Amino acid sequence: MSALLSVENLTRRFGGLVAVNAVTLDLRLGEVHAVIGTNGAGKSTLINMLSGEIDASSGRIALAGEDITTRAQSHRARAGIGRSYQRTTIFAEFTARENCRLAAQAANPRPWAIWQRAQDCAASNAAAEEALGAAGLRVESDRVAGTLSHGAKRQLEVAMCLATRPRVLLLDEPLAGMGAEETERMLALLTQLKATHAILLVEHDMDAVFRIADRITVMVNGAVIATGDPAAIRGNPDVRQAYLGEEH
Amino acid sequence: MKNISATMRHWLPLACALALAALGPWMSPYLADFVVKVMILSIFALSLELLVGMTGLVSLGHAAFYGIGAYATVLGAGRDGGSIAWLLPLAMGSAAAYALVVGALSLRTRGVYFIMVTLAFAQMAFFVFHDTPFGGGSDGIYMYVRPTLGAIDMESRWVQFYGVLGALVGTYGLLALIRRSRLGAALAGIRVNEQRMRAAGFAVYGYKLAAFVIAGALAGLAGFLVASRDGVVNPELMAWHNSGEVLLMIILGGLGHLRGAVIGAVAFTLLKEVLSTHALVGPLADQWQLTLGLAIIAFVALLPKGLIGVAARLSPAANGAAPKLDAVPAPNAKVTP
Amino acid sequence: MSIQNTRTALTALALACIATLGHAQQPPKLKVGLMLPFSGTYNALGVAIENGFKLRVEEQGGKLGGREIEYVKVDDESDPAKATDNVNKLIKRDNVDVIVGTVHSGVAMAMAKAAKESGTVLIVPNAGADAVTGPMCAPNIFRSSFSNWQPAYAMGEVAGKQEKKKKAITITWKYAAGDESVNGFKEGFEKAGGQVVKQLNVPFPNVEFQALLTEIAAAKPDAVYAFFAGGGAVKFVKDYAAAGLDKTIPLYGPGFLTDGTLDAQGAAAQGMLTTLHYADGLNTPRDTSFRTAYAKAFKLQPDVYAVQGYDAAQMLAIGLDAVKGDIGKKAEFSAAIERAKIDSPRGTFSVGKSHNPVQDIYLRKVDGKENKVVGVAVKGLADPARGCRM
Amino acid sequence: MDVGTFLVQCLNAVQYGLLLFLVASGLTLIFGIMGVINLAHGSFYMLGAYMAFALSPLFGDQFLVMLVAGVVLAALFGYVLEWAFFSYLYQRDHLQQVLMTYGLILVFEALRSMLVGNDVHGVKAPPWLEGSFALGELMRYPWYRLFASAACIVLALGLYFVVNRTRLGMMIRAGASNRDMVRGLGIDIRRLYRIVFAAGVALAALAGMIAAPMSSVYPGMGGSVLIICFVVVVIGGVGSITGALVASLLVGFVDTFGKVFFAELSGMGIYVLMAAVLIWRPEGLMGRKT
Repeated sequence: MSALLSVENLTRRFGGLVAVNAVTLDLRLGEVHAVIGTNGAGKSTLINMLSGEIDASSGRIALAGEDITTRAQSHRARAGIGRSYQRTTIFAEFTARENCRLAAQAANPRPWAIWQRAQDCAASNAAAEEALGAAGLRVESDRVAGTLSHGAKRQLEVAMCLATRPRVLLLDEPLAGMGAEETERMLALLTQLKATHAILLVEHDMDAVFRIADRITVMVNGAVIATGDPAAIRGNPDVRQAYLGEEH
Repeated sequence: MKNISATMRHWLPLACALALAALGPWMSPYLADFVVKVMILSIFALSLELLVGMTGLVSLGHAAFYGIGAYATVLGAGRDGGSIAWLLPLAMGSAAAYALVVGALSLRTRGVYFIMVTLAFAQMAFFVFHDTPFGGGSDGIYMYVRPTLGAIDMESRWVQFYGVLGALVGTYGLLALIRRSRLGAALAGIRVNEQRMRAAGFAVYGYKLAAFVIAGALAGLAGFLVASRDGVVNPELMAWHNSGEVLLMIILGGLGHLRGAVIGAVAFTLLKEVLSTHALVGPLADQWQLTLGLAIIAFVALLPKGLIGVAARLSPAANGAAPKLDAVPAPNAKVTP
Repeated sequence: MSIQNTRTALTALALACIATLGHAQQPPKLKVGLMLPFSGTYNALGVAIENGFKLRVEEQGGKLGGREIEYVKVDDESDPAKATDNVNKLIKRDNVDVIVGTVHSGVAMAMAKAAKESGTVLIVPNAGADAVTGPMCAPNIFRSSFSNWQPAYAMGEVAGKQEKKKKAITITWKYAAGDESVNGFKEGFEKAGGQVVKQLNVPFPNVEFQALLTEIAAAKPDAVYAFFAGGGAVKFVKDYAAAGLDKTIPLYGPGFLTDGTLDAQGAAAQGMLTTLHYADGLNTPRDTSFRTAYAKAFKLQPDVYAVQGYDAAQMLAIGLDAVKGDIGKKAEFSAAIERAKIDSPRGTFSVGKSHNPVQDIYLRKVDGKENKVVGVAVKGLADPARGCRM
Repeated sequence: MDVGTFLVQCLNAVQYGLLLFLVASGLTLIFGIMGVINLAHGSFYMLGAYMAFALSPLFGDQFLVMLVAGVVLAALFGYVLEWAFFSYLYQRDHLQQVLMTYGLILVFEALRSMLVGNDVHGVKAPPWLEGSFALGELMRYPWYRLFASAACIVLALGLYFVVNRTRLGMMIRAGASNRDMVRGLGIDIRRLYRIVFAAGVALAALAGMIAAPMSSVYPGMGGSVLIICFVVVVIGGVGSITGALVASLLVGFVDTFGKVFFAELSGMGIYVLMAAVLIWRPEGLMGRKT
């Protein structure tokens, strides 16, 4: 199967520091591709470059064959790259439904149609309901987002991402701070989503990563030291030394 | 109960406008004049509310667009006057055009930078009109004949009164529409979390620029009205303390509410009147700058949510309603550069 | 209650009735609106004008044209943006009969517009904006001071004819009064055979002059004409001297360059020539008696602003006397002032067709802390009143 | 323009720029470290000028002693003001900071009017700096201006040294680039804030004192300086001392030569410069990219 999102030699320098060094990887439909590494390994910078938040210093990003390296973040989002944030970035003062509807509105903007109520946009509402349903938030959809439990907020974060109907999901530590039960629910959601999405997962919870990932890329100091299926990574001596060895 | 108060909130502004229209003929010339002045300031404040309250952009240079609208009106009218039909679009268009330039540049920055850059660009507009002879220089320039449209002549006190009232209702209505529309929802999202909006696929810069230009055009409308009322304009209209005062109005009324801008314009004008009236505050009136300064500090320190915030605290019923897109606390303007 | 007391009470009541009756026969008080800067930079000027005006009214026994005067004061803050609202307070709220004001030209422009539209009599006791007695001139608008053009034109003539200068540079704050003044100088100077070779501007109220002084030094003109006031005047004159230019290139200006600023300017201003419609050391009986009375009443030395306020009251008195206090008779009121010779401390003057003073402009020389008169620069100078259709 | 005139104009530009730098450096540090936008900063410049007016008769020709005394007074004033007022602003959003410091300007102006009145006052240069020296055949250059330039250069170097070479400077730089980090380092942040604020006030006041004999003192003198300093900070980049220095000099040159070559539009020159910088580097010449 061909890659939906492919990354070649992506590099980012901050002054003299090379945060991401010539990373090459690809994301495929039906696959969860996990990126692991210690703090400061460049994982977040990588996600930020893929989503367009920061520019790449060099290298190339292609979405379904189209070069999007220099495209603006909003353009990439509309082209099908959705992302969630490590720190929850929901709109705390709106309801869960409103959060999703607003995210979905990006695909149906029509800002000049000021005579229409935002809430009356059928396409956005449908996308929002679908995303809420998929994320298991339907019963809580009328609650103000700021009052949701931590786990529900993380689910909402993903739901907002889904509401934009992306093809590629870039998830930055979706399991951070979750309890066991909430983790299970999120992993079930990801398993269900991977059928229709190409997923990049950055996560610190190693048990979860090795359970759910189809492929794993290991980064150290901004560079990729290994890529492969979970079993291969587990057995890779470099990885054991550089990363797992230190932790276990 | 909730429904009644919600309905009331909906129709109260219109009822106020109708009451004002009905009371017009009974007002003394001075009172009518005062009301016109406050209504023009309300339009000006509403236009800034779109930026600060609805989009979270703290502009300290909004008076530039007000002044440009006023100057465009007077310069367009020339010696022989002109028609409202093209002077009004000219005023709003000129203000919007400058807003487009200033917005395009200043929106490249954020937070404290944005505040300083908008202030500096307003000062630049001030200097253009202050230093060059085409706008009459520092003393300003006269409009010898006020704008007309058929039988409607801004020379008439009543046309001024009802014209300005109509413009206020129109501005309020337009902003109310924007608020509930997709544009308004997107602006609210940008105010709360710009990063998330961008990640969702919104062209945030374009939205902010649109808000900036609309706000500029509406400030230009207020400028058109003030020029038509006074018949004379001068660069002081763009002075930076005017930008500061209109910002004060919207926070005094209550940020995040359209009616806050109107309440703030009324309250601020009255506050200044009271503090400088000998009959009310005695010899302190001579030191109105001091008392006004202290009042501003105390007010912002103690009541950051404005008069509406006070009202809300006093009546718990108003708090019962579920927070919606349009019932919002102060914007998260604190952005680390 | 004793009979004694009752009688006293009745007497008091009767007296009170008579008093009221008497009062009712008196014409109502004439409301004079003083719209002047009572705060900010021009505060002192506003106070001087008010003092001068009140001094004249007191000299007349507190009455003008047989009517007692009631004052309504409004602080104009020297802010033209608020001028229309402020003047409307006087016109529409307080229904004043006469407005006196103000110092700032931009504010005066807005006042003239409002006065012209409402027909209220306006006497401008300082602001020199040419437009007030130019395009905005009206039968009910008068000025007791000057137009920006007047002293500047006179200085131009002096520089060209008397001082025989050929090449001059002008420098001013980039604002309306400065432009008008510089244009007046240019007109007078070029008529007298000189030539303005360069016009320099400084953004208002910037006071960083060094770059332009360097330009002046490099251009080596025969004379420099400068228009600044207040802080700018102090600084410019001092900088000019500090740059050593005062030794080689004489500095001229309208009187405002050295009026009220000599304390701060000190030695730098000594010997400078300026022109104005008033001066120290006139030593006419009229001026001396005015100065004595003013100093006695306010414990202050009068200045040109006090004279302008004083003359505003004189002009009002002349008009009111002619109509016996009935200010509603606009045509007669105006005609009386137009005919009058106003006996001012500055010397007698009349008003021209546009209601701007036709007056002698003095040439003055700075001597110590005084602007001593050295002669009359132009006698009976009238403003050209360009644009006035009256 | 001949070479001599050109050089003199350059001297004028540098001197004006350095004076701006003294005011703007305090402003940019307060922005950078405390995150407070302070509209009242121009008032500290005014405070300095009026101090020079009030103190110079007392100190006579002891001008340098007066400067030191003024700096101490201004720093004390800043220290107290931080404690009494500005420390309450840190938790507020920018909008509220703008309005509260705007209110403060009104208060300062009113107090100035009550205490000193609204007249314009000249301030005498000390006797040992009076007079001028010949510069070219016609032009003379005042000694005091040369002194002011030298003083500004010394101060600028001193400030540069303190910020880049001392422990306090290290904390200041760390604070300007990352506020949370300084908290993490266990530095007494409140004391640091108070010191930086007092230093900012002292610098602005010192600029006012040095400028007073050249500019005289007058009401509202703080306002115009404030806006020019905003432009300097925007051009230089918030929190960067080096940026403020470069931007001040740029503004000095643009303003000086703008007056000479484009008299009619000279007021706009620095804003055009700012617009150009915004197009090229919106974060300022020395600002960090966000």
